[in-house]
Amino acid sequence: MIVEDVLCPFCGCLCDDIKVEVEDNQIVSVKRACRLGGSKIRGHGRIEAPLVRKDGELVKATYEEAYDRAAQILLDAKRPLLYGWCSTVCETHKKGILLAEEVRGVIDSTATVCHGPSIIGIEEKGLAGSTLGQIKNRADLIVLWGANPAEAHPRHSQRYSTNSKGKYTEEGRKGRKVIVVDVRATRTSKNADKFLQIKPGTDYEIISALRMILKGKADLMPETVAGVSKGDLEEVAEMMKAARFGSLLFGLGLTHSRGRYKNIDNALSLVADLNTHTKFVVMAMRGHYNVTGFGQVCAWETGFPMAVDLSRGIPYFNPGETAACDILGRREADAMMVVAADPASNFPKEVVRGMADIPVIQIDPFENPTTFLSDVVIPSAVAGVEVEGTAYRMDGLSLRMKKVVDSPYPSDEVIIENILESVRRLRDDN
Amino acid sequence: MREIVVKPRREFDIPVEAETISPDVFASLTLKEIEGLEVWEGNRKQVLSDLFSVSGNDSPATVEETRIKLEGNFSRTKRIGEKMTAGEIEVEGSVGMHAGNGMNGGVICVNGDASDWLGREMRGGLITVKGSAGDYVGSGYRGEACGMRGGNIVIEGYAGDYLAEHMCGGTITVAGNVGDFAGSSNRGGTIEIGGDAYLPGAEMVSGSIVVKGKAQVLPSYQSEGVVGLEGMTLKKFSGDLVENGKGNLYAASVEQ
Amino acid sequence: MKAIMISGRTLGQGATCEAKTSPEFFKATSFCSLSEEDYSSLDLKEGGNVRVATPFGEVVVSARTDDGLPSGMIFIPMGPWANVLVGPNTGGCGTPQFKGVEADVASTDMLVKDVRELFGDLVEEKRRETS
Amino acid sequence: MIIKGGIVYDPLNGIFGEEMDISIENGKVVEEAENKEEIDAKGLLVMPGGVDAHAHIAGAKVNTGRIMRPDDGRIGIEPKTDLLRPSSGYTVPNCYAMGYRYARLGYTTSFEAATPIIESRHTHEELEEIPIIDKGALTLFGNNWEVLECVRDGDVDKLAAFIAWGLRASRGYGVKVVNPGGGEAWGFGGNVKGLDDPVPDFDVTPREIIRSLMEANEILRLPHSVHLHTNNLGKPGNYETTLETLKAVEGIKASVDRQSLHITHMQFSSYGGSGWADFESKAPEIADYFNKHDQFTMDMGQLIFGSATTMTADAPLEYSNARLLHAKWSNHDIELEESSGVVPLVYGRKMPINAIQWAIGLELALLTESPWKILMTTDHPNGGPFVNYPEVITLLMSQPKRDEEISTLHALVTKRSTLGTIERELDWGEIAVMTRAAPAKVLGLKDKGHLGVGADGDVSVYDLHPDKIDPSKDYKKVKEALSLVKYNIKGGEMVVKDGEIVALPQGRTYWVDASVSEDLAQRVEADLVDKFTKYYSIQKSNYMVQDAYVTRPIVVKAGAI
Repeated sequence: MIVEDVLCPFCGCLCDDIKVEVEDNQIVSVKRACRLGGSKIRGHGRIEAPLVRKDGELVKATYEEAYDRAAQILLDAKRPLLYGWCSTVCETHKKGILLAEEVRGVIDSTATVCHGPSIIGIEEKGLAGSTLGQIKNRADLIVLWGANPAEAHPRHSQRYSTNSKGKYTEEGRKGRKVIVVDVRATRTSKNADKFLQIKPGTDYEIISALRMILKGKADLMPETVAGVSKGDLEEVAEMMKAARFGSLLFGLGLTHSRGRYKNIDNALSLVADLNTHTKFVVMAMRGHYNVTGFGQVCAWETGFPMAVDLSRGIPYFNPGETAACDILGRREADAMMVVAADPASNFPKEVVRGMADIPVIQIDPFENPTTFLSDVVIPSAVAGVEVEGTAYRMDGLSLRMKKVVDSPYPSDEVIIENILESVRRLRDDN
Repeated sequence: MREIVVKPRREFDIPVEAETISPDVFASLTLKEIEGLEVWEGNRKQVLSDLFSVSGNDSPATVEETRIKLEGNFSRTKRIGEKMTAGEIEVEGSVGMHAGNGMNGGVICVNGDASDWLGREMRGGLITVKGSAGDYVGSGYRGEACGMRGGNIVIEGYAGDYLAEHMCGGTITVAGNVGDFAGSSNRGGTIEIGGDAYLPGAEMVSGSIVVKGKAQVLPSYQSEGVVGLEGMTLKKFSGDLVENGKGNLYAASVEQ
Repeated sequence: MKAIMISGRTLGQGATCEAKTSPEFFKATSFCSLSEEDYSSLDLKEGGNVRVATPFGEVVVSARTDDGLPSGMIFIPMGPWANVLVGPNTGGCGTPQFKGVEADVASTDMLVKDVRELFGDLVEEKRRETS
Repeated sequence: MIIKGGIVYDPLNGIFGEEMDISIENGKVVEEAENKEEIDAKGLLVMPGGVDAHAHIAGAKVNTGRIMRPDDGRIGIEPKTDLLRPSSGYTVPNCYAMGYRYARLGYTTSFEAATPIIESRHTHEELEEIPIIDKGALTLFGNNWEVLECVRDGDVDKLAAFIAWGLRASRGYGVKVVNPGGGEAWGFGGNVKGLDDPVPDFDVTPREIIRSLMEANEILRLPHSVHLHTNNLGKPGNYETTLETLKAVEGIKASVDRQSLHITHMQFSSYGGSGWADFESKAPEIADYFNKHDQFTMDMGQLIFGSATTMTADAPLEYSNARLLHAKWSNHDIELEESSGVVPLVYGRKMPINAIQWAIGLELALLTESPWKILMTTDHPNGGPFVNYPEVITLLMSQPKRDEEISTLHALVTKRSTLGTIERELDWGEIAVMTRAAPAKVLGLKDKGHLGVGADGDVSVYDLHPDKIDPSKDYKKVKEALSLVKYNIKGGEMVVKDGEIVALPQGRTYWVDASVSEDLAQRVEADLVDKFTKYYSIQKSNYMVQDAYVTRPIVVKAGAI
């Protein structure tokens, strides 16, 4: 059986045209997906059964034992951190937020280690964006800033941006200009008409310089800005102004460097300024396929998109104080639940150290370093392959993920429902 | 002056939120009543005496005549002196986040260090820190247009990033270095930095920033020559021109 | 050699990142790229390793060249090896600074730890805490 | 259940302040209920549950507002209780707060005013999370490429078939049109300047788009009329465009018993002046036109002083707002379908423009003779959040209240509007029309907005004795009582009791399933296949809102056949 138009549960591109061939509930081939998506959909080794740590070692347990143990950990905690959510569907997010309310925890997503600064930038300025199809149909200039889609979003260029074709962009790449701004040459920069190489941590100054040029104040600027010549910057500004529809796509090069959310803040202003000259939109190149979805669900449920502290029964949002790395880094959490993410690999090791001396619950299909540090491990079905549900693409468009094969494992949503049930039962027992 | 001494009964790992520790709240209460005030340790609602011992003068006084002395480690106790309008808080050691949030008057004196968001959205009064302060001193809440609107903050050590973000009024003095982006998006107020600063005054619309050490200055600042100030010769800039700003930035030495 | 370390995604890292205990993930993320110039200046043997140290930690990774890198900049794919080198400070916004960390790079005879060895100290601590 | 002894206002059934009992069984109003559980409403004001025909309560725009405004999120915080989820936000509340606050006002129905088809899944995800109230969403059609092409080709039948498909795809209730043509022009940063300004690349005018959509709407015999946000909205002098629009469609007849066109948040479309300097109210001209024409309806779009979060598919308007006010600006262009924008702002009492805008909304409501023609809205949260409805009602019911307000405003308010000279004070019957009967009738919701046998058992009981209180003088008491309903009965279930929320039923979602001929449907299908192949960034098979997103639907049938 061939399942058509399957959605890819890997990156924020959320490609929805994948063909998956299934025989006897086994995936036998995956077509149209990139290397990243194909690998994820084809699948690999799984955590076989729930594990619970006893006398220092993880040993096999039943799901019921694991649920109760997880619930007890959460109930005992004064500041439980519920973290992850990027690689699962929105139906799980809803249950996770409800659980966080019930146990009065802090809920945060992987956004706080990727595009969290982008969200804080948006809080300062708003975001002048569009759906990806708008870029495909109209953009004659693509600016990729601190982004390397050739490695991180392999089908982005063909489907949505530099090489895509649409109503006003019939010539595809030939009819477009591409500017890449980065600290190093990459496979992405090789596709550029103009590669602006800058020094790490100087993005803010470069953006301010471009804004100066666009405002006609180039003559008040120094001849070089952070090592880049004014002439080079003027060339970039001219290309931006000359576009009929420009699009600034930015990646972790902006959010992970010195300046962090201020870089985004300034980039958003640059795009707002550009709209006095021509049409320009901006978008964050979100990483995991549904990290955007968590932000959306969390915003409509709590009012805030990430890093929400529900300790006092009210939502309180303040990244820098209430984000996962803040809390773990300062050793403020006394329990952690990780769902569909791997903080042990993706946080700085000094932060991960904070997971070693508190009880950790992991819900995930796959073994990873977070498993090494977990006290309860609950294997789940792979969302988007074995479970259907909602995901939000990097541009905020929501789509329904398909179920392609049956799974012997429960979904993340069901696991959290069960933990929630245990929490309520154990609390009533006391 | 009525003096009340508050001491933690133990070290806290989980941060404690204690916005009730304020002269405005304490003034009219007996010690017994103060002991019954609400504080939070993580997600556990407690009464103040569960976590802190309270001693001192038992007779209610006016807010102006109320002085709170915090002895012991308050570095994980947040929101001390929130919205206080008068009176005094003296912190023997260090104080946790959000000390003097929305403070309107009175004095907070910290003998050790202060954590992040010191004097957030402050409107009046005085905060002094003998040690250093964290990020976002005198800043606003996320998404708000205005941070500190009035009052004074004096830090004898150094301060972290985003000092006085969105400042609209008041003065902040830091004796040492500050982190990145001091005075960004400020619309008024006065900032004096004894040491170095990195990209101060980003998107400043109005206000004044003096850097007595070295400043990395944005390309969107226009040089206005040199001026003399308190016996120093400082380079003067105006900006931030990307926002058509008319703020003044002075620095003893400049990198651009 | 002093260098600025940046971390980031690669195709290999992405294709293996849900199989973190696999040899493929190890191959895809436990290396450091250097410019040709820096690579030669370190006197590395074919397939040699480098020890990268920052104020926050140190790690041994294999070395390779990347002609896209300017001299003085090194790249390690995002993942546990790179993250040994990143500081915990979230700069007031919740996000550590994963790119632009000042590092010291030297050639070494030490071996690259596999992913379990890399977390060995923390696993040991966890065992102690829970025994 | 029997609600005993209340003073009932049920205008659709001709009941204006009569003491009577209301019986409810199985969620509906009945002659006589078997369950004799009594609710004592002796002497109290009783009305059908409130109906909001135009508010932005769900979807991408609203969530964008939340995400860009943590400053708003921290206002209106209420903790979790054993029953309730935590609340946050004032202009852009979280979903739970939205449901709780409507319920506390005595409202039981609210319609999301604008959803692009492609983003309707998101809209429904939020609607599903709003507790208690029934809801629906109006689907945007005014800038959709398929619409523009049908209009260009003069193929109104095909347009009707596309609307039927679009309503099904979005699980939408009606045809919303926002700045027709302007949203497409904004794709390259442009706008349309008036009714006859052609849309770039499509060779159609706003006039043609509006007329064709209205004709198609009537071919389909949809329960609601076209719901129009006019061209040039928010600009000085735009009342001329508004009147010109109305005149252009006078001849188009409604196919069912309702208006032929609803113009929404009219306050924003009733401006005189050649610029902001000589900005003035043209509400009297608009009201005069409505008094002479019975086929049109409108809603107020009343402005409330303080914080607002403006959000609209009129993206070029939001861009100019942001530039003018140097405010935060979010924009969202939606491939092949729409544009949109979100800008937070503050309406100031001492700002002459804001004061005049405030007066215009009230003038419209007071100068339009029939309350059936003008619904009460604040275009939440554009004019201000819906929690201010009691404020608006007291302004309509009390001249002293208006005078008191005017005295705190910029003096130009009395020079540039006629509000200060208006003596009319609305009575409870008129308020019941504007907040219940008329919104239900305008939307075509047969079971809402009244208390006749067969109506939904949605009843609000307020702690007010209409016989004993003079709203003109005691407006403070009126506002207090309207702000927190004594009893809100939703579908026969007590959801608010003595001001406390006591139950959280999941509301239902209305959508319209309109039938068209197979032949027309196939012609549309061929166009769509082409558009998905060439232009959309997603597959056609993944486009339509799945049943999973509308778990308690009320499907209203309509159609050409």
